[in-house]
Amino acid sequence: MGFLASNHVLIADNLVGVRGERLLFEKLNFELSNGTVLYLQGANGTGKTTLLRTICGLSKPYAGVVNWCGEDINSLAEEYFKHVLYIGHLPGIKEDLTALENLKFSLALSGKAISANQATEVLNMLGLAKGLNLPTRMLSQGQKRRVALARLWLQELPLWVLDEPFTALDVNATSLLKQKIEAFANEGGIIVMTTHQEVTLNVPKFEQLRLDA
Amino acid sequence: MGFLASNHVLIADNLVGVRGERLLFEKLNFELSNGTVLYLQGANGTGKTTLLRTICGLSKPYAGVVNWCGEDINSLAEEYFKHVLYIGHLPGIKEDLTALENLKFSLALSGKAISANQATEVLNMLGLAKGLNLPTRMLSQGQKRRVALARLWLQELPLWVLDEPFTALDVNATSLLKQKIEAFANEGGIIVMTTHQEVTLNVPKFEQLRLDA
Amino acid sequence: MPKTKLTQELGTFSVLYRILARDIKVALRRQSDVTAVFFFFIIAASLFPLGSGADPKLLSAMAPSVLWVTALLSCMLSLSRMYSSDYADGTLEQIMLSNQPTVLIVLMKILAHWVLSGLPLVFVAPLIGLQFNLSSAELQILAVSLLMGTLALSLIGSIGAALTLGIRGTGVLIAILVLPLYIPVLVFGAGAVNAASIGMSPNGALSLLGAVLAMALVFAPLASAAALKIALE
Amino acid sequence: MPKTKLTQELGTFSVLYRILARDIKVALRRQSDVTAVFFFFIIAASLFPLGSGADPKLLSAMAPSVLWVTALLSCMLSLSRMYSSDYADGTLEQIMLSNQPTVLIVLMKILAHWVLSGLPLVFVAPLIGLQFNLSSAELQILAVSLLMGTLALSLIGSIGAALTLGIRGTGVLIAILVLPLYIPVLVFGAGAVNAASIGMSPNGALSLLGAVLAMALVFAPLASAAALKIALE
Amino acid sequence: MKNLDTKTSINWLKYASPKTFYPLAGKLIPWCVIGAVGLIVYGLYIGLFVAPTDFQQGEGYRIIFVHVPAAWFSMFLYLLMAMYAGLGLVLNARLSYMMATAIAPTGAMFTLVALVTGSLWGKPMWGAWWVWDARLTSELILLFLYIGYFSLQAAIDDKNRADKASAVLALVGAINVPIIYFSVKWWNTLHQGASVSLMKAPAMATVMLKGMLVMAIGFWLYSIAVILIRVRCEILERDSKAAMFNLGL
Ligand code: HEM
Ligand SMILES: Nc1ncnc2c1ncn2[C@@H]1O[C@H](COP(=O)(O)OP(=O)(O)OP(=O)(O)O)[C@@H](O)[C@H]1O
Ligand SMILES: Nc1ncnc2c1ncn2[C@@H]1O[C@H](COP(=O)(O)OP(=O)(O)OP(=O)(O)O)[C@@H](O)[C@H]1O
Ligand SMILES: [Mg+2]
Ligand SMILES: [Mg+2]
Repeated sequence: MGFLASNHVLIADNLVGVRGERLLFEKLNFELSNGTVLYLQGANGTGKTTLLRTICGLSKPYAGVVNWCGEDINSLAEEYFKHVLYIGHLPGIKEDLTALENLKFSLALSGKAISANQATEVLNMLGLAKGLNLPTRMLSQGQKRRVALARLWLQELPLWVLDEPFTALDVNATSLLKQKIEAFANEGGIIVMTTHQEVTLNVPKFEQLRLDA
Repeated sequence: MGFLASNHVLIADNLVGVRGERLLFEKLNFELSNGTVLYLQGANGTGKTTLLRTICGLSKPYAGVVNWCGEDINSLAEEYFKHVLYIGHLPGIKEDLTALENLKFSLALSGKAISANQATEVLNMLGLAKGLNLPTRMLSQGQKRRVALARLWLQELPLWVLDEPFTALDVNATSLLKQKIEAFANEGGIIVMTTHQEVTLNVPKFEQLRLDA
Repeated sequence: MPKTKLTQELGTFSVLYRILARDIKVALRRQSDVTAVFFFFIIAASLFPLGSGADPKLLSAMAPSVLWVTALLSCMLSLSRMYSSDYADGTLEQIMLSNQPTVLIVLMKILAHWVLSGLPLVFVAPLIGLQFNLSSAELQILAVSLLMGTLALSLIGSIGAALTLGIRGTGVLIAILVLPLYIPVLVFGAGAVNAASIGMSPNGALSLLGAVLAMALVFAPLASAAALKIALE
Repeated sequence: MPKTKLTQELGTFSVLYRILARDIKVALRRQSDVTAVFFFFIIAASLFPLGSGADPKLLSAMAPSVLWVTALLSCMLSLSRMYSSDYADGTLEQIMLSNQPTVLIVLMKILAHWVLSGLPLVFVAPLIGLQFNLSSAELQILAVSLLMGTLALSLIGSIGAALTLGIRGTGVLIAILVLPLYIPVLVFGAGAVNAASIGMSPNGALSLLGAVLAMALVFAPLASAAALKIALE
Repeated sequence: MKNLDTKTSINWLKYASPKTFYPLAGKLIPWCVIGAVGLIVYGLYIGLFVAPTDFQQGEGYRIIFVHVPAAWFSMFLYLLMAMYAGLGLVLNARLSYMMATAIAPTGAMFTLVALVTGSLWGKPMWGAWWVWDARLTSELILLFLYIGYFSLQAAIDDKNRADKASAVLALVGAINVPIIYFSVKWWNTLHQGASVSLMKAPAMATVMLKGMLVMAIGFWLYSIAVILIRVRCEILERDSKAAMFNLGL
C-alpha cells in the first residue's frame, strides 16, 4: 500500500489532560513509528477517550504538544486530518442512509471516491450483505458498528485512532477486525487504540500505556 | 432475600419474532425457573435484543406468548413489571442529574424508596465515589454504565433481563457484576442475558440458546 | 450481602410526585429550558410590531390573535422536549416498565411540561398585552383564557410529542400534527379576548374552552400513553 | 488484500458537491422534512385569521408582518436540524476531520438548509398572500424579499444552530439566540412589502436587505465553523 | 429447550386476511369504475344541462354539483378512515390499517376539490377567493388533518409502527371534527347564509337534489374503486418485500 511506504512518526510531548477540574494524565510522552500499535489501558474514567481525542486533534491538550512527522498538529490543522482515521464511541453514520451511502460519504469527506462495487464487496465481507438496502437505523447495534468500521478497509490513511473498536461485535466480526489491524500494522500503519477486552495482536511493535487514577 | 423465596417461572411459548418484514426467530420455547441463567448467543443482528425486549414486554411478539408464573404477561400488564428489571443498550440515566439522583429515581419508578446512605454505599462500592456530585454527563462511558447497573444491587426484583451488561466495563467492574449475577442466581433469581464476551458463570442452572441467521 | 430489606415501598401518589419533581428538577438544573419558552414568547410577540410599522390602532386590533398565536407557538416549540430526552437515554423504557399505570405517569409528565412552559406565559402575557395597548378587562380575560388554554395545549401537544418520538427533524413534524388540533383552543381562547375587546361577554367562549380542556384531560393522556407504547415497540 | 489503490482522489469541488447532495438526499428520503417546513408555514399563517375573527381589512393590514414573521419562524424551527443529527451520530466529528476547509463545508450545509426550507417558502407565500387579500404588486415584493431574506435567515441561523449543539431542548434556545439577529432581516423584508402596500418604492428596504445578506454571507460561515469546533471539544 | 428456527418463510397472505380480500377486491373494481363513470357523467349532464339557470347567481352556481358532494365526501372519508384506524388498533388487523392508509389520499383529494371549487365560486359570490368563515376554515383544518396523517406515515419507515402511530392520530383528529363543526355557531357565517338562500328556490330544489345525489353516489363508487386499487398495491408491495427478505436478499 503506497500510502504506508513513507516514514511517519507520532510524538506526544509532555501531554497533560484535564477534564472539568480533574487532572487525568500528566507529562505523557511517547513516540510511535511505522508498524506500532499503542494499546491504552486503564480503568473506567481514567482518560483514555480524552487522550485519543487529543491525539487526533478534536480536543486541545491542557498542556503539551502532539507532533506528526515533526510538526505540531495544531499548526498542521486540516493537513493533519489527511492522515488520521478516528473511530470513537459514536458510530458516525447517518441512520437515514443505507450502509453503502454512509460508507461512500465517509470516504468523500476525506476526499476519496470509490466505486459502488468495491464498497459493496467490503460490506459483504463484513457480513452486511442482507442489510445493504436498509436505512442503518434498522440495523442491530453490532451491525451499525460494522458499517462504521468498514472505513478501515477503504480509507487509506496511515494513522488509526480507535476507541473500543470491539464493542458490540460478535466473535466473527472481532476476528475480522483483529486481522485487519494486524495487516495494517505489518504494512507500516500506526494505531492507537483502547479496549477493555483481552487482545493479543501479532504486530511488529506492540506498546502498552496504562493510565491510572 | 425474601422476594426470591417463592417460586417463579418464565415460559416462552412458541414465540415468533419479526422486525420490519424479516423473520428473526420462530417457534421459540423455553421454561426458566428459580436460579436459572439463560444465556442468549448469536451473531450481530440475529434478534437477541428483540427477544429480550419481547420477554420484558416492551415489544409484542409477532406470535406466541410469554408467561410469567402461569399468566400471559400481556394480561398481567403493570403487574408483571413489578417483577422485571431490564437493562438495555441504553443506560436509562438522565445526564443532567447526579448518579445518586438517578439511582433514587430509578428505584422510585418501581415503587421503592431508599435512603441516601444506602445508595451512596452501593455507588461507592461500584467505584463511583469521586463522581457522586457530578452530573452523569461528565462521566466516562464506563462510569455511566456503572450508574445504570447500580440498580441491580438495590432493586429487589426476581427477573433480570440484561442486554450486553458488560459493555464498556473495565476488568474490575466486570468481575463485580459477575459476582452479583452469580449471587442473585444462587439465591433463586432468574436471569436472561446476552453478551459477546466469554462468560463462565457459577450458577445453579446455566442454559444457552443460540439464535441463528 | 445483607438479608434485610434494602428498600421501602412507595405508594402510587409518592411515585407520581417523584416523577413530577424529577422533571421539574432536571429542567431547573438547565435553567435555559425554563427561561427559554418565556423569552421566546416575549421576543416573538415583539416581532410583530417590528414587522408592521407602528400604527397603534392596528396593533391593538392585532393583539389578541398575535398574543394567542405566539403563546401557542411557544408551547408548541417546547413540545419536542417532552419525551425525547427520556427516549434517547432509555429512561422512557424504564418508565414504561414502572409498576404504575402509564396513563398516570404520562399525566405527570404533561403537568410538568405545563408548569414549566404554559404557566409562566399566563403571567407575562398581560405584561406584553400592555405594550399592545390592551385594556385591563382584556388583559384579565387574556390571563384567564391562557390559564385554561395552555393546559389544554400541553395535553394535546403531548399526543404529537409521543407520536413523533424517535423521528428525526421532529420539531416541524410535531407542529403539523398538533396545530390543527390546537385550533379550537385558539379560536375559543382568542375569541374570548376579542369578545372582551368589543365589549361583549367572553363567557360563551370561555366555557367552550373549558369543554375542550375537559375533553383533553380525559383523552390526551390515554392517546399519549398508547402512542408511547407504539414508539417503543 | 489488493495492493493497488482502492480509491481515487476527489477535488475540493467534488467533495463540497457531495456534502450538499448528501444533505438533500437525506432530507428527501424522509420527505416529511422537506414538506414539513412548507406546511408549517401554511398552517401557522392560517392561525392568525382564526385568532382575529374575519375582518378582511384588518387581515390585509396584518398580512405583511404576519407572513414575514411566520416565514421567519418556519425557517427557525428547522434550524435545530441543521447540525444536530450529524452531531448525535458522530458524523460531525468526521466532517471536522475532513481535509477540506471547515468554512466551505459549513457553507454547503447552510445552502442545503436554504434549498430545503427557505426556497419553498418563496413559492407558497404569494399563495397564502392571496388568502389575505394582498394585491399583485405586494405579492411580487413579498416573493422577492423572501428570496433574499430566507437565505440570510439560513446563514444567520446556522450560527445559532452551531452554538447550541449538543444542548438538550435546543429548539427554544436557538430561537432566543437567533431571533434578535433576525430582526434586521425582518424589518427590511416586511418593510419592503409594507412600502409596496402603501404605494411607496420598496427599493430602499430591499437594498438594505441585500446588504444584510452580503454581510451574513461573509461572516456567518466563519462564525458557524468556529462554533462547531467549540461544540466538539 | 431448542430453537426450532428453521426459517420457513412466513406466508404473509396467510397471516393477514388480505389473502381472501385481494381477489375479491379485484372483482369489485371494474364494476365500481363503470358505475362511477356512468353516474358522474349523468350527474354532470343534469347539473350542466337539465337544471335551470339560477336567476340570482347565473350559470356559476352549477359548480354546486361538484362542490357539495366533494365536501360531503371529504368529511365522510375522514370518519371512515378513523374508523378503520380504530379497528386496526383494536383487532391488530393489517388489512384495516391498509384500508385507512388507502382512504387518506382520496379524502384529501375531495377536500382539496371542495376548497378549490368553493373558492372559484366564492370569487363571483363574495368578491373574494377566500374568507375566514367557519365552514371554510373547518374544511381547511380537515385538509391539515389529512396532511398530518400523511406526514406522520411518511416520517416513520417501520411500516408496523407507522400504521399504529398514524391510526392514533386519525382517531384523535376524529374527536376534533365535531368540535370544529359545532364552532360554526360561534362565528361569522357567510357560507351558511348563501346556501340557505339558494335552497329556498323551491322549483329548483328537486332537480338539484337529484343531480347532487347522483354525483354523490358516483363519487362514492369512484372512492371505492380507487381505495381498493390502492389496497391491492399495498398488499402486493408488502408481500413482495416480505418474500425478498425471506429469500435472504
Ligand atoms: C373555499 C370555499 C368553500 C369551502 C371550503 C366550502 C365548504 C363546504 C362544505 C364543507 C360543505 C358541506 C357542508 C355540509 O354538508 O353541511 C359545503 C356545502 C355547501 N356549500 Fe360550500 N364551501 C366553499 C364555498 C362556497 C361558496 C362560495 C358557496 C356559494 C355561495 C357555497 C355553497 C355551498 C352550498 C349551497 C352547500 C350545500 C348546502 C349546505 O349543506 O348548506 N360554498 N361547502
Ligand atoms: N426498527 C427496525 N425495523 C426493521 N428491522 C429492524 C429494526 N430494528 C432492528 N431490525 C432488524 O432486526 C434484526 C435483529 O436486531 P437485534 O437488535 O435484535 O439484533 P441483536 O441480536 O441484538 O444484534 P447485536 O448483537 O448486533 O446487538 C437486525 O437484523 C435488524 O436489521
Ligand atoms: N465534559 C466533561 N466535563 C468534566 N469531566 C469530564 C467530562 N467528560 C469526561 N469527564 C471526566 O473525565 C474522565 C475521563 O473520561 P474519559 O471518557 O476520557 O475516560 P475513559 O478512560 O475513556 O473511560 P471509559 O473506559 O469508561 O470509556 C472521567 O473521569 C470523567 O468523569
Ligand atoms: Mg472511553
Ligand atoms: Mg443487540
